[in-house]
Amino acid sequence: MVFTFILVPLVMASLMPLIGKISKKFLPDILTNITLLFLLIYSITIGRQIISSGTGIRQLVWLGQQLNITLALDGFSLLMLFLISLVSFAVGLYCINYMEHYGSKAVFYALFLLMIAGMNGLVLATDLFSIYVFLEVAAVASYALVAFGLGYDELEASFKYLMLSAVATAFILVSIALIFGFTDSLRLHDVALAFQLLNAKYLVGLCVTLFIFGFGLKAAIVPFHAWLPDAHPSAPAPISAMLSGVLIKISGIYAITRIFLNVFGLNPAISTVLMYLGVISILVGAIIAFSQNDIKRMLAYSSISQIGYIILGIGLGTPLGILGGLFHLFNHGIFKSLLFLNSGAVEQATGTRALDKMGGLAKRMPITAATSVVGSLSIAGVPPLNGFWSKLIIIIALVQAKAYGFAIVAVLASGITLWYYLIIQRQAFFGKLNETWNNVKEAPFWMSASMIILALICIAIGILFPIIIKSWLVPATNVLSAGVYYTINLFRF
Amino acid sequence: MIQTLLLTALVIFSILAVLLRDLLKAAISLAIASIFLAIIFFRMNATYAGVFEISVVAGLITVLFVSTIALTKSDGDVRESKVVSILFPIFFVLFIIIDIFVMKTLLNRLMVVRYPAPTGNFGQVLWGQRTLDLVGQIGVIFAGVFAVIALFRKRDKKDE
Amino acid sequence: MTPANLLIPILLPVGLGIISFLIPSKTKLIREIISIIGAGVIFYVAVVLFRIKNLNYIVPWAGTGIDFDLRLYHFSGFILLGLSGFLFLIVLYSSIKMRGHNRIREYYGYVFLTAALANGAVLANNFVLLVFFWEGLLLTLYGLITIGGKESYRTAVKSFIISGFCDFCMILGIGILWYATGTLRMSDISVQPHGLTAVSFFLMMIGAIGKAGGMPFHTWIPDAAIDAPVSVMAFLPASVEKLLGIYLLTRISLDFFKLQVNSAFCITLMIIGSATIVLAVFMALIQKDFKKLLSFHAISQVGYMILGIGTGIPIGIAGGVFHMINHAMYKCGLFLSAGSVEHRTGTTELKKLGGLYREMPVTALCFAVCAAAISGVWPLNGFVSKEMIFHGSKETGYLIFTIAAWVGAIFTFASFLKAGHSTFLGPRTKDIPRVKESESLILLPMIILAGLCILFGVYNKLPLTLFIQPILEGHVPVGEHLDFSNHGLAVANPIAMISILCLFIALAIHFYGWNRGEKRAYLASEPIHNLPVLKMLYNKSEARFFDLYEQGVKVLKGLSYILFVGVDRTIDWIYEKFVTFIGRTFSRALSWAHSGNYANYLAWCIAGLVIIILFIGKLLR
Amino acid sequence: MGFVAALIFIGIYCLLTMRNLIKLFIGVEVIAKGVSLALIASGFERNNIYIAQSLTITFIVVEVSVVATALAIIINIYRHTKSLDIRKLTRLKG
Repeated sequence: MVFTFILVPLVMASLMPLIGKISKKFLPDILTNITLLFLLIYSITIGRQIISSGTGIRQLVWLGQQLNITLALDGFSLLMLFLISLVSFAVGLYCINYMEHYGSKAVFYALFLLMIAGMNGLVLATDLFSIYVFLEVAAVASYALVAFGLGYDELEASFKYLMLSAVATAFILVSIALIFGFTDSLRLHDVALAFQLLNAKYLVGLCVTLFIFGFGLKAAIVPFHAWLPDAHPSAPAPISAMLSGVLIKISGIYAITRIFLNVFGLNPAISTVLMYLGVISILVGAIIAFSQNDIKRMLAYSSISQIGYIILGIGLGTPLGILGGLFHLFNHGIFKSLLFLNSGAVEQATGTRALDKMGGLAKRMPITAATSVVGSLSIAGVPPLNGFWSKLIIIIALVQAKAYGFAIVAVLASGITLWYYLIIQRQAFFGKLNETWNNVKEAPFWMSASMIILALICIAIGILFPIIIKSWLVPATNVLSAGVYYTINLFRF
Repeated sequence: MIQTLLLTALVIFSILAVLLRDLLKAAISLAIASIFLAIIFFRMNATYAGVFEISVVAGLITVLFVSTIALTKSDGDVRESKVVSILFPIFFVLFIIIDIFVMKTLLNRLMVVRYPAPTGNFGQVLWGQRTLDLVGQIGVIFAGVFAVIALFRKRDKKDE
Repeated sequence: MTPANLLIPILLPVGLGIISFLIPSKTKLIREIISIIGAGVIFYVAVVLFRIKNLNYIVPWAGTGIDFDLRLYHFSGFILLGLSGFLFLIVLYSSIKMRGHNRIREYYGYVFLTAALANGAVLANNFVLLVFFWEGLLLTLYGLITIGGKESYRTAVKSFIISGFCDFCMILGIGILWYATGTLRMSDISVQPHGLTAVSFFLMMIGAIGKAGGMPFHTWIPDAAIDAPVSVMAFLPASVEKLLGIYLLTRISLDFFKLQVNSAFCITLMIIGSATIVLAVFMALIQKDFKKLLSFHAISQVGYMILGIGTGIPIGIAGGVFHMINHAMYKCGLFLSAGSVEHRTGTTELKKLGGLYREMPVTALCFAVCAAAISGVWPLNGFVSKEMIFHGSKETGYLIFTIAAWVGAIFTFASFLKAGHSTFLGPRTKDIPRVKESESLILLPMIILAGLCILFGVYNKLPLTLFIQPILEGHVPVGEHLDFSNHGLAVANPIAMISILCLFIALAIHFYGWNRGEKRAYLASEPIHNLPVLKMLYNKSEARFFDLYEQGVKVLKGLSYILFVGVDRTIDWIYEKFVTFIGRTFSRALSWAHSGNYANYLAWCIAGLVIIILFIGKLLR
Repeated sequence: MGFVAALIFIGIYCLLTMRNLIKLFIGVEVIAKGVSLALIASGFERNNIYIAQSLTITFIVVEVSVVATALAIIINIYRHTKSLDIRKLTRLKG
């Protein structure tokens, strides 16, 4: 039953404070991780069913009565669910050690699970307003999680994040109200059908712009990105990993993609705007990342740059471009969380995030160093790791569509990416050991375990990418490239 | 006509809420604006939304604001620049003109799809058609509560 | 047997490599037992596969013609058999020789990985897959050489760069071929080389010859002979790389490109072959170190194979391929016997050795058989395959190549007379204490190899009909008989007579030199060393004057100085002043813009919104 | 719709120019009023007021959560800096 994806984390989250009264750390750790593992396994098993039997639109039955909860699980949302559960599982393991000294673990886990529930709900929703509501669930949880350390930086970042998001969601709602006013319904199917009948290109243009502002701010597309380099570095490392790895993709890119491609239909104007936004994000992110000294801030800017790749691929709109974009989205979710977890391990061990104070940590923290090399090479697109293939697909798609200018920028920026990741590696992990860190220790067991898992996934996807593409990405791409007709034909209920 | 007047009042009190120096007065202006909004809702047959607007927004949120203002006790120490208040009317009028112009051209070009009006009462609609939103509401409430708990907890160690 | 079983020869060694890598280095016996049993199983699988002959295993991989495509047919089955046989022997040998080495875990890991990659390269039926395995071998070669010790890193780098260059050429050639034919499936490609494909042929030829160790890509082998463990030498340059290189060369000149007899391509190959024979054998002659001498022969013998294949005539090609397997056997045997001597005496310098035949009779005997085989003494396998190559090269009409091959034969025998004489015969030197014969596990592979040398010589019909002739099926004109065994051991023809005459000349040269050198066998080559022109050439060669890599390094150093002053400084200046400056400025400007001011950020968002609205409005119009 | 736009404009103007954190948040509230007005107005126009009402109520609930969170953050900031000036919140930059 698809509703499990929302219900289980929601119920667990509501129980968490009570559990926290019984046992401060042990039970919350165990229960949260069991929940996350359950979600991961469930998403894989249900995935097989979906792939074999096609899209599943589920209407909920409760106590023998039909409830009016309609959830849609198709290739695209399945991919997202899988990504959410995979990353959150790894992050959950990491939290066991990392969140020790923050206190109130139970509340932390409750917020963490609520964020997952919100994202799962967003992915499964079939109604514009439901998308908004679950977006807010995830967002409110994330504001609190960013500020969880209660330090000055955390609060400042969280406040700016909240204030910018509040404006963004207001614009989303205005757009929803407009659509409601003109089509008299908010279900994706009705809206798509109505827009086909109306053929109102100016209305679409207006709504698209408002959505780009709203969801684009969530996805941190330049120029709506300014909160990200504050919020992501300030948050506790596992939350940075969740935000950069998953949240910006679900609440930003998933929503944009679903609405633009499957509801409005991608016309050349939207496509052009998205592609330009993508390229600007790639460049701005890469250039600023280059001159950062704070390791997490560098990672945050690099997220902006990589988001640009995804938007560029999806905005292109050809099946290959969408495939590349989604594949990059998936890969980025994994290696960026890995890198943030690495940075967290380093920060916990050394107490600093400044690159110029580190040096030679590979000798003291071999696991962290090795996994971060894997992550860096992946994100920089070095074959045969996963990042290489997804960037390659995007670039091939650009060349095929004769968008040579975009392709050149994409290649150049990936060069810059490689460059600054080499800087991270050289300054933090290799080179001469800074004597301050002579008695630094390797990260604790669960942290190392979760980093190793993610690094192995990076390598495995790199080698087995044809299988991943075939089993997970092609169904998702089919959903998106079918465009409006997919929603009109299949979301009928 | 009365509708327009009410709307104008709403806008005026909103402007007051923004421009008034005294935070307490500003908060109260906001509450009054809420009440006007609620009246507008009533007149549009949106009774339940109106009740919510009065009880929650004009009531609960105002209480929250006032208690925050009381907790921080710092109304005086942030000087807002006066230029802002002086420039506001100019920008506002400019905006209104653009607004009217854009709305006219935009709305005239758009067509509307009409579906038959839904039957049943409000409760049926809320429970029958927006059930998922209710689940979402529960989630949001939990998130808000936990967020407040998390932000007002006592730090164990590592306090800056 | 299902096609998926083709994965066994690739995956099983990988598994074995990982297992033996994971076993702690202190553990005795377990690693050796697992390795020997594992290698035995691999050999068994290879035998079974060889008997099946035709299998094809395809899994779609990366799309657009890049499939995971393995193909077993007669030729690849034969090479697979050879590879796994040598793997088994080497593992057997290493179980004693490498025991207690401090990097034993890595050693076994690399050996099995090499086997897996080599098997993969042979079975691959898709160029991308081939390149994947081929490049992997580069890494394991590097790793295996470094096991030799601290000094070996330099050699390892050298081998890496030279092989890397050759591989790069090959990839380029494959790329061109792909462009020209539009397919990456190896079994689908068959073109007449002209224009672009001719370039592709040459590039791929460089790749194959480089792997086999032909001139001028040979220079790392003698260096490695000194630095790397002897079993590595016996495994890689002596057997595995020869098998792979010549396999690819045969595939190139038989399958991918249809070579005409005496076309420019054939002549090129023959020139390279005969030059390699003569030059390398001259270098071999004057070596005073057992292992180094052997390594130069490893190069020289490649020349025969290239010459044989370059003739383009069935008997020549068959001779080349037959020579490949023969060479792998006796050269492996020779390296192993050198290793056996080193194992007991601790040195391989000819000057220090002498009179060992009493103490190490089996080693001496095996050495004698293998040395006779490499020199082409009747009735051993070397004689048979060399005769075939002589016949083939004579049939092309260019007698000069045949003469070069004969010259090579003379000095091969002369140098082995010198090596054998000074190691096993002659007076016992005082430099080394009394020694015993090596352990039976060291002797066993050598005995097997020597026995095979005799078997393949005396009963040459067996390998020729079983292994060699089917390879050429479909490449000879219809109606022509495909039986080379009647050439076999026949001596009653002018070519065989001349070959045997060559051996006598070699004997004469050796004894002349031995007498001149005051009955010291290791000086037997000095008269030739001291010939007027040759001496100068030798001196230069000893000083690595002809080593392209070393010369290249020198040239590069000079060039880099010029570039440093002329270009690098200039570009550096431009880079410093412009690129970095612009980059920094942009980066700083953008950083500055992120001032942390909330209103600022919101203003960007609103501005972005307005711009997008205008932009979309314009686009929609 | 014109009034909705006006309310949103007022809110954004406040966010752009004001300095007090609480004042900024009042700006957000004004925007929120505009949004709920927009929702109800759309429903009224389309004669579909029930759905519009339920949307608005959900929106109000969401708003309360956001307000609570935001005010908690503001109070925490005040504890750190003893000030509510947005201009002092510029430690994170670059």
